[in-house]
Amino acid sequence: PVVHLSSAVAVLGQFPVLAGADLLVERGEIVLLQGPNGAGKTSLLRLCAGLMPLARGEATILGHDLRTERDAIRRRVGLLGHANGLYADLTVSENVRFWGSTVGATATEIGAAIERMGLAQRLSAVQVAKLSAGQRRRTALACLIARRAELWLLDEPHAGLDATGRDELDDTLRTATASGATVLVASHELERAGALATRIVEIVGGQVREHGPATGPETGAAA
Amino acid sequence: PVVHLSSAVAVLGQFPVLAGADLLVERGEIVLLQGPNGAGKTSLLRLCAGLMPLARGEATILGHDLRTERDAIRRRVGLLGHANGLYADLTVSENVRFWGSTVGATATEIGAAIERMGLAQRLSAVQVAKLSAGQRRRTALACLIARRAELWLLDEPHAGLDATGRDELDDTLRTATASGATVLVASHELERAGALATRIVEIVGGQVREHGPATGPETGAAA
Amino acid sequence: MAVTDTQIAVAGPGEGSARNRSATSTAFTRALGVATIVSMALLALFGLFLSPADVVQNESVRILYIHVGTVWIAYVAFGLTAISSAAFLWKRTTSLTWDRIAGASAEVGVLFMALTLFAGAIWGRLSWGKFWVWDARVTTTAFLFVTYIGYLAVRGLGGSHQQRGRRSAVVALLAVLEIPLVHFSVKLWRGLHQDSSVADTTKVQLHGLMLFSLFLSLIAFTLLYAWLVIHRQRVLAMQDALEDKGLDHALEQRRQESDR
Amino acid sequence: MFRVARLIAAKDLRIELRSRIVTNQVLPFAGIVMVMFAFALNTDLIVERVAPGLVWLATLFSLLILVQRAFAIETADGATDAMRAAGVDPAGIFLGKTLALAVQLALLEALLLVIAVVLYSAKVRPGSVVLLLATFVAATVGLALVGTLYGGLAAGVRGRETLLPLLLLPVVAPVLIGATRATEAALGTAGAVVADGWPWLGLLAVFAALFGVGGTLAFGPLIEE
Amino acid sequence: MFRVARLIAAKDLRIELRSRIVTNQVLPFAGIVMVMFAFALNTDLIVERVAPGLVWLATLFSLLILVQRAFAIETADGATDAMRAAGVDPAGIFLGKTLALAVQLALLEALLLVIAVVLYSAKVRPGSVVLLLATFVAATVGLALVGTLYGGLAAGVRGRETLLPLLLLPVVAPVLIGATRATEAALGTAGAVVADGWPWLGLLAVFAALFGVGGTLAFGPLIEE
Ligand code: HEM
Ligand SMILES: Nc1ncnc2c1ncn2[C@@H]1O[C@H](COP(=O)(O)OP(=O)(O)OP(=O)(O)O)[C@@H](O)[C@H]1O
Ligand SMILES: Nc1ncnc2c1ncn2[C@@H]1O[C@H](COP(=O)(O)OP(=O)(O)OP(=O)(O)O)[C@@H](O)[C@H]1O
Ligand SMILES: [Mg+2]
Ligand SMILES: [Mg+2]
Repeated sequence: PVVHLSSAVAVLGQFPVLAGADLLVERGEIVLLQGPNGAGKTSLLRLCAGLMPLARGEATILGHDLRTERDAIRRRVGLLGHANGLYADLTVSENVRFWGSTVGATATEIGAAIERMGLAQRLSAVQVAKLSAGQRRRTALACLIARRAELWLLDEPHAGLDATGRDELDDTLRTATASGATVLVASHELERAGALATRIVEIVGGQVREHGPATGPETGAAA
Repeated sequence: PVVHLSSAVAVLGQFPVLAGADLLVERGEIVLLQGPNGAGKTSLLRLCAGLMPLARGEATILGHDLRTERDAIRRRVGLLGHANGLYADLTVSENVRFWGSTVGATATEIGAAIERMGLAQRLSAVQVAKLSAGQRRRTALACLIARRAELWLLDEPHAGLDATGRDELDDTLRTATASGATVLVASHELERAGALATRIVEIVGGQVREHGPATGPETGAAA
Repeated sequence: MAVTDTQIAVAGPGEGSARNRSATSTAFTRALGVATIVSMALLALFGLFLSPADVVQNESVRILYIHVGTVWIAYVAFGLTAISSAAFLWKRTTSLTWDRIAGASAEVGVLFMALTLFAGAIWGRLSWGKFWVWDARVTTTAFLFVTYIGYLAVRGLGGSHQQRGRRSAVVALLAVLEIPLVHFSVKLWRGLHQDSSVADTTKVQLHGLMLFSLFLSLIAFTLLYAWLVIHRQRVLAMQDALEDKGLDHALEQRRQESDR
Repeated sequence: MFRVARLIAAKDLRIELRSRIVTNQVLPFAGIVMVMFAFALNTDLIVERVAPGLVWLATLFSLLILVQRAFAIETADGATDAMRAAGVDPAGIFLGKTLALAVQLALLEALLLVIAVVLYSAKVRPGSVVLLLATFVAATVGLALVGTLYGGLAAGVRGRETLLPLLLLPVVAPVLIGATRATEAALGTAGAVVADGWPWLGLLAVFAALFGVGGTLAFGPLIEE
Repeated sequence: MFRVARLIAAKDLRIELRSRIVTNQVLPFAGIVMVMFAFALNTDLIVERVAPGLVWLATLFSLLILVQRAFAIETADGATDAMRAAGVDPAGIFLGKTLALAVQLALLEALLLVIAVVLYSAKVRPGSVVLLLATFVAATVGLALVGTLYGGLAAGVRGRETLLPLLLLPVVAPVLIGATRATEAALGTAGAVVADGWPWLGLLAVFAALFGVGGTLAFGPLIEE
């Protein structure tokens, strides 16, 4: 399994953001995490990315133990959080190039990523500070795509994207999974993300409730 | 008319974010602004809120000239931007109380607002810094509700809210319009916002394209 | 204030359109330029040769003509900046022309103040043996200088022209208050620096020719200042106009976005 | 106006109480600065000679930090925009934030004075207590006013960390000088007598009055787009 | 590691070139600080006596601002998290940011030295140029290292504006002293001779080496949550 959490507990301050979450995700899946605000979706994604200490329970990501082999995990995982992690003074292309090259992506991969999110024209030379919310989101996604991660952790990736942007994103994810990647998506846009996902799990109160398979990607493609 | 823009031009740096926008909104309408990323939705809302200088053209909001009577406008308009404008060190209730009282809302109104967005329990005493993305959005909305503005300007209000939160928001907006308020919503979630809106206008390249009446609130209520 | 009036006249739209837009010079400014050159030459003549050396300061006293001339004109420049800033802020007279005048005047003022500091430092080396001393006026002058550098930095912050105008106008109105501080600093902290020896005649009598040269320097620097400000102000106006032209083009492009 | 001011001051002070920034970090910082000065100017008699100046220098640098912090709060999540959009009276904002800032500064200076007395063996003579107090009040108000004014200008601008000092330091120079001289007079540094202090106190008062009026009027245009 | 370091240094310097913060604002700030000090301690002979100390004090305060700025860039939009999530080598981050910081500091010190020579009429004797240069290099590297280390620690923590100085100032005290003494020796302040300078230079070198190794190792754990 790509992700394997068994009764995982994560704590922020005194508060258990994850209260014994069990999750099993296989290679090539697109899993939608849904659930009320504050349920623990973001926390779960951050845990899988190795950004949160595991208080109790077991967790293996891509076969690595989350406690001991964080670095190995981080090298193979890509996270898109609520924040974009962009440098406001740099242009779009400079940002993507920087984030791409830190993880050793080639110039062509980087160019492709920029192209992919439709930032190749005027925008590629505009400073991020001047971009609109959605354009920033697109840039962040381009940075992520350039990484070609094996496990994609996306926190509300659709938020702020326009119609075309959403389609581009969905296609990207499908092609990625087709070529062996795995995707976890946290989202509140059930119609949209539900169509994309191969499986839906609900998160409530820091625990995972299985939901069984959703409308698979084919229907999603139709949507 | 509540909002009347005629060939309004707004400039950021050297860039015309609004390139001659014409818009006419009557009292009690819920208008959905849709359009691609970077089209000018946020800019249009900020202009109506008096946060952007009007470079060319005419604009009257609630009968006040945007050029000369900003303060009068601001007192009667409520804006929810991409950012929440909350103080991370203060608790939810402290934030709502502060923003409410700066505009002279009564304690009961403030309490009602907190109640309305479902922040009355545990959360009301939690510092905003510790909240999840959606919970922050809810708090920001509560601050806005406490103002009882005559013109609501909402920039992607649904983003980050869970299913119940969206319903609460939509109800709030409907009741507000029923009691004479007017709402402008910028959003990319066409199904959701379309169901809420009484009219849809498309914004492209800093200009407005009328779209005719949408599925009215009644259908929205059904949804 | 005659300077101001002429500037506003030339900068006004009517005159502006009459003028060849691609150039900043008019018959008036050309005449002004010539006058400046002539007076400068005269100043050099009197300052360096005709006026006698001082008893105490001997030859080095000739620096006075640059030092004092520049600083007083710098005062005038900053004063004008403040006045036009006030005019800009005042609803009835508000116009970006005032803002540009303020900016231009401040830039030239900073230039002159730099000259003052430079000449002063040189002079200090000669008469105090040091480039710099911690005398009140010397230091307060440095502060005044930095303050206006800050003012120019604020002008450079970006944002709309109106915003630039409002922000910098406020700063200018506060900054000008430092001038009296500089002027009276000598009395406040009785320091090394020369007291007002020119203004009041009760003090050591300046030699007639010296006094004349000093006033000549005042005239020369005033002319130079006027010439610089008028031109700088017109350049700024052209830059703003250019930006507006650019806006028309940008608007076109922006509207194109809808077609693709 | 004053209602808003009270609200904002209360808000700022509550945030301060929550985050304990001043008490836990600025005070120690100021303390360290004082000690560092003592280091840099190791010879004792020099230190004693310049103790008052150092107190005010330390205050100044702490002021920079406090102002930055005061507006970091506002810009972090776009609260400044929210305030403008909500039509909150700028004069109220100005006075409110000034008030909060002044309170924190006063706290700080009290401590610095103690340090000076201990570290630099400065002596407070009974006769001069009035002058000393008046000086501190006037200087504090003045610093808070000008700090808020320029802090508001620099806030929101990118790279504000550095624009602020550039604007602030030359303007507060007179405060520094005036306060230093007045304090010297009060402490009798280098044989200064109390009488010398009053004119300087006057300078401080004028400064405070100027920025009080100027700031209240100017703050609105300053934070406008 | 060094590839990452190069990337990050390049990124930081490009951002600096874009925003021109250092050149347009920190340099003037440092200048003012020097003038203020000199003014606060108005008597000439004192100023000349302590000129070297003042150079380094000014550098220190500028360092605070530079470090703050360097990490404000990173935390503004959660770039630090992104770096950790992307598994970027912490040692690389550390060295990269140190390099960028050192470059900016060097620029700054050069200017300060000039100011000192002009304002405080300090004299650079030909024989001591080597010592002077060595001192500046060692001190700059040391300051950049410790600045980055603690900057990284303070970044992300709320209220970092104030945590940073608290952490930084006491640690760099030795640098301040060492650099001051060495500079005094080089400038021959108060009859110090060049020979006195070398041991102090040694101290600086040791300090730099210590924080170089320590930082490279410790930075990773430090920025882990
Ligand atoms: C860097 C060093 C110096 C600076 C910054 C400086 C600055 C100034 C300023 C600002 C003024 C205008 C005063 C006023 O009317 O408000 C002034 C006037 C004057 N300075 Fe200097 N000065 C410097 C050095 C010197 C030196 C070395 C001398 C000669 C020993 C000198 C002689 C004078 C004289 C004679 C006046 C005219 C006095 C009056 O009528 O006000 N200055 N200087
Ligand atoms: N230090 C803390 N003290 C108290 N509660 C905390 C603390 N830190 C986090 N929380 C709570 O933990 C939860 C954070 O969960 P998380 O951010 O993962 O929610 P989420 O599922 O991403 O919600 P959203 O859909 O709004 O993004 C929130 O309920 C928040 O209130
Ligand atoms: N200084 C500038 N230079 C160049 N372009 C700019 C500048 N400022 C803003 N823009 C452009 O103006 C547009 C901003 O529009 P706005 O933020 O209103 O878009 P939006 O409709 O809200 O988009 P989104 O749906 O992503 O929120 C963007 O295309 C942005 O690139
Ligand atoms: Mg979340
Ligand atoms: Mg937007």
